[in-house]
Amino acid sequence: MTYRVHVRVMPRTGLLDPQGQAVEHALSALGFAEAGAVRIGRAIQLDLAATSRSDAEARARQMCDKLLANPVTEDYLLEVEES
Amino acid sequence: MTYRVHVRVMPRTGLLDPQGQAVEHALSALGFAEAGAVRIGRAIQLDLAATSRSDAEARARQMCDKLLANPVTEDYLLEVEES
Amino acid sequence: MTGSAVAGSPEASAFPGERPVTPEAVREHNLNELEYGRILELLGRAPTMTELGVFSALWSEHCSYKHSRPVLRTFPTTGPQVVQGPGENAGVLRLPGGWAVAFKIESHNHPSAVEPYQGAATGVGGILRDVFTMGARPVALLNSLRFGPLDHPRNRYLFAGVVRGVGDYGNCVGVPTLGGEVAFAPGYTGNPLVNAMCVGLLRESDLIRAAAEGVGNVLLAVGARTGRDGIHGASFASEELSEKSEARRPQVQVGDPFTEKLLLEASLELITSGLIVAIQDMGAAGLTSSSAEMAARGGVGVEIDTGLVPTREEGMTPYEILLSESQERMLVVATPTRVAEVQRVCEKWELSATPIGRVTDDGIFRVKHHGLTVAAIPGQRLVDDCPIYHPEARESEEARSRRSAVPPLPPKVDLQNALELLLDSPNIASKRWVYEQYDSTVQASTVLGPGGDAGVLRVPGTDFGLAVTVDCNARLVALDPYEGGKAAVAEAARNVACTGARPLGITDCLNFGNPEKPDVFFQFREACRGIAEACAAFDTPVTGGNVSFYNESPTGAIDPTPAIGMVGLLERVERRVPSHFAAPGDDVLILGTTRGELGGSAYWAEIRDFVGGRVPSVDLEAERRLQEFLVAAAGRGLLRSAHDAAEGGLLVALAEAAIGGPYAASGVGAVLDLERYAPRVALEGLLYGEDAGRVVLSADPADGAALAELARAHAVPLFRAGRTGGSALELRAASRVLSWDVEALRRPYFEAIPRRMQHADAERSAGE
Amino acid sequence: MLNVAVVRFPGSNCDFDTLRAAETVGANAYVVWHGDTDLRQADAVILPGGFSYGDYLRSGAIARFSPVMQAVQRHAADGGAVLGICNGFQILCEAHLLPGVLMRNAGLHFVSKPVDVTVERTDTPFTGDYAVGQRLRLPVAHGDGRFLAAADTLRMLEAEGRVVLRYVADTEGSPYQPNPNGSAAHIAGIRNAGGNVVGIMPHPERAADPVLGLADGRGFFTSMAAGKPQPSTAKVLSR
Ligand SMILES: Nc1ncnc2c1ncn2[C@@H]1O[C@H](COP(=O)(O)OP(=O)(O)O)[C@@H](O)[C@H]1O
Ligand SMILES: [Mg+2]
Repeated sequence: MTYRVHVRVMPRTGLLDPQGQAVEHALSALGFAEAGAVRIGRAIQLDLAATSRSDAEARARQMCDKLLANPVTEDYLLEVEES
Repeated sequence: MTYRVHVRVMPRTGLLDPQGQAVEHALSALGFAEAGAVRIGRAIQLDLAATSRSDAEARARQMCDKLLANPVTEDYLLEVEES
Repeated sequence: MTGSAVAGSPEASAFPGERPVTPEAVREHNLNELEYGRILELLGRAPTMTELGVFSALWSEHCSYKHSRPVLRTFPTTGPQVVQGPGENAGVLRLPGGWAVAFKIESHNHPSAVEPYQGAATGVGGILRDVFTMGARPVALLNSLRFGPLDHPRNRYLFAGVVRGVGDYGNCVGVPTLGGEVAFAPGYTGNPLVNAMCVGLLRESDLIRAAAEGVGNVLLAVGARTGRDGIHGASFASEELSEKSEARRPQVQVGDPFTEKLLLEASLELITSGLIVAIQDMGAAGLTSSSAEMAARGGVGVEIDTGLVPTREEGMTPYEILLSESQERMLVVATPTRVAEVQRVCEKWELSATPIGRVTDDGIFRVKHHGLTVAAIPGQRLVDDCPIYHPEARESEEARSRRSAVPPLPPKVDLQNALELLLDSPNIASKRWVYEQYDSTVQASTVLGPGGDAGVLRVPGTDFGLAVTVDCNARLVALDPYEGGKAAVAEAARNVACTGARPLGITDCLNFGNPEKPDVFFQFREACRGIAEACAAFDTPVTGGNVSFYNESPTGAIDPTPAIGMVGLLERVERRVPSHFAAPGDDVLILGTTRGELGGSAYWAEIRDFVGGRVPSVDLEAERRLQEFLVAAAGRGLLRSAHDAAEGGLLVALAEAAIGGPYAASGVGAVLDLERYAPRVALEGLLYGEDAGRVVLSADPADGAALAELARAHAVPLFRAGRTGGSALELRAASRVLSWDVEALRRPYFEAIPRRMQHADAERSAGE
Repeated sequence: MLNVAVVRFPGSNCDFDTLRAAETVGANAYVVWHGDTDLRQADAVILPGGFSYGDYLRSGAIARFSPVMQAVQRHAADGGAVLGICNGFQILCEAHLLPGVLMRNAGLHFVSKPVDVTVERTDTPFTGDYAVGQRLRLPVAHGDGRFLAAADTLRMLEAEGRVVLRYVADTEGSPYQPNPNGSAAHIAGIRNAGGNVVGIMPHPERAADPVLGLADGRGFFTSMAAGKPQPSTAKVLSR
């Protein structure tokens, strides 16, 4: 089976996110004052061959821990879908 | 109401994504040969005051069209959740 | 001993919800019994938790220099060129025409070991602030880096992350990186070194010092909001890396170079417009050290209300606000009548400036939080009364025996093939992979960028320029700290002089292990003795610097690495001398004396797998004459190129000159005859020995007589070795002819590092 | 005298350099703040290099909305000369004054080095003093310099002769490779249909003085000052 994995890697709460800050300012200058708490991270998408969804998820988690997310500064969130 | 919006901005399919390629290579070097089609984009998260979910989504879509994504090279995907 | 005056301090209350001060809490704050006793005596009561945090920060090694101060006092720090010696945010030297140069180096080793990208980036941010808070516009950055060997993935990851962090920050702020050094050795695995240096220009009349003055004056927090990041950074920098450091990870500081650029412009505008009394970076130990140190320098007290400090998160305690190391923040002192104008300037640069306190007349460092006094400490004693230690210094038996050892193994390859192997070693190979990631031309003043002996920049609107470099051969320091210390200063001075500039002064970054270990303290004391002697001999005073102790990891202490940052004056910048052969048909000359000393050499390390032996001794008088000769010859326009022989010896220096600059279309060969040069020296030592004080020159043959005359006048040995030309480096010596195709040398030299770093960005975890 | 407005965005860092280079050719060069809407009778506008708004999100994406950009749009629409250098080029693309985008360098690293480019058009307000085919050595310094556009846009740029600068093709086997970022068709600079708006990645202002060892960039400024060969739709620069 092939699964498609979506990972959202976000700066850890409490850490400064200068990029999010700048975008929040820009949005409000553009008339989107109602937007707040902007945070910017990475979206990673990949296809994965695995025997089951839970297997796919476990592998994807390992990839995040080892490579895709920086455990010092980032948290991540996984979604797995059949493809 | 406050809504939390998650935006995934991805490089348009067909475009070279050197970052995705580099990560794919690294994954396979780390023993994750089963991963393929790696693409890397931006994950944006923000909170939004709006009167309804559809209103929130419409506003978020405007933000994407205007600022958050570059229509020449990027596609985006919205998710809105109540918060 | 200071502080026998009246003990006792006004009362302070615990902040609601704060932990009690227990012996355990004291230990966690890295304060020993002696120090805690001193605190009790000085306050005349038990400290509050907030106060304990304040003491812990200011009495950390990083802020108090408690193990190094007596040794640092031995440095020469004066001279007619010194405008500002050690003690301020940066040292300042006088230049012609009312100009002055501010410069400083700073370590960010421990943060970079945990998070290489942000650690390095914030290191650059901090050193930039140190320079622009003096009223100087930053015009150059340099960096001195050390990592474990590149065959280890974790080291590659650290190297890649650090270089990217250094680059991204400096590039964004718009300050060119003009030079630096990188070296790799096993001792740095687990404890990389990241030292950043900044050089700034100012009108001498604009110099501003970080001394709070004027009772009633207002303290303002300018720049970024205060978050929970980096709390305990200063004491973190003052302990060994261990498993426990891992637990401190969430305290990583994130840099925002964009805000830094705004802060830079706003600060310079505030200073040159005369709107403010004093300004200081909230660096290590944040608001605490900046306010306490400014008050102590001004001989006044301060009162801060942490409740007024703009924070990034809700509910931060005074303890957290005082000790936060959030980046891109400044503390500014202004008279009450100027506050509104200060705020207007900051607003123009999209920065906030918030009054958070005032200068007082009672000498107390007082902190309130919405009216509740949570800390009240006699300010001068807080800054001055940390106990000073005089650790035992004893060279280890092992170090002594390494010095008298000889290589046990035969060479891996013959003398001919050794050259390519040396050029392929990351320590000697071109660092183009590194400096290409650094903007080296922004500000449009770069006369000589990285890739030569020293960077050179012009001072716009004048005829003169500055040469800048940072150097240290840690292998020499490890084998013989005294000679190694001398050698580091001598190499820096030689690099500056090779461009034609006269060495003016230094800043130093002293990276060592745990000073409580006698062999480490011996290294420290002896290296400093060498540095002090060399600086005295060259008339290059020490204007400031940084001590980084506790550079140890589970695998042991690092090689002692006192990086020397030097600035030199090039009176006519268009006379700058590059490092590489310029054209065929020039004379090739060798300056200095060759004895063929291989102790501590790269040749022994790389080709015979041996680090040891007696290192070459630096003849400071001869070095000084050599520098004077170079400056005089360059000033008269007699030199086409000059390159010093350092790691790899004379042959590597010749090869580098022939290989050419990083973007030359091709190299320039040479035909050389060394039969009559140093006839008693064995060929191995002649080619690869690392005697100090030698330089490879090229010059128009028509200037040969003038150069010979000048060399005689300076009593510097000068040997005419041959001519540039052809596509080979050909060398006749000891009845042999050795020849290398220059193209074949270029490849390993430029490819050595990129080849090893192909996929390094993705290697974080591979080696964990 | 020629009026040259150099726009300063928060985070611009080549503004001083650009100003100085324009002054050395005798222009009356001045800084216009990103929040201003008046270009003060500018004959030419230069968007300098740097990191406007930190280059956060995408290079140039936020700067494009600065109030001053409306004035720049009008100036360009009237045929006025506009030069975007590096970050300025990125802003011009984001503002749709030029087609395409500048993506992350193919090598994924920031690249700072001299590159060799050839001049392909001399009928712009900034390249009139060069010859077609002339080879220049100019510094680049960018992380996002890989020019990219849809295939039909690229075809159109070539067909209409709108490529102004091109990196010299890689020298086979040499460790020194001129195309620093993998940009499509080695494009280093383009112009708009009217020819009055030009965007380039290399930094001519850093190569406009012999003491710096590179002086090939001076022609951009002398061309501008001379107000030489004019594209048909552009207004004639006052001298
Ligand atoms: N970390 C670095 N940052 C910038 N430039 C560097 C760095 N490391 C080395 N360089 C540059 O590479 C060149 C060679 O450096 P190095 O090997 O230390 O030579 P040398 O022994 O002559 O001092 C110098 O121009 C130096 O400035
Ligand atoms: Mg050096």
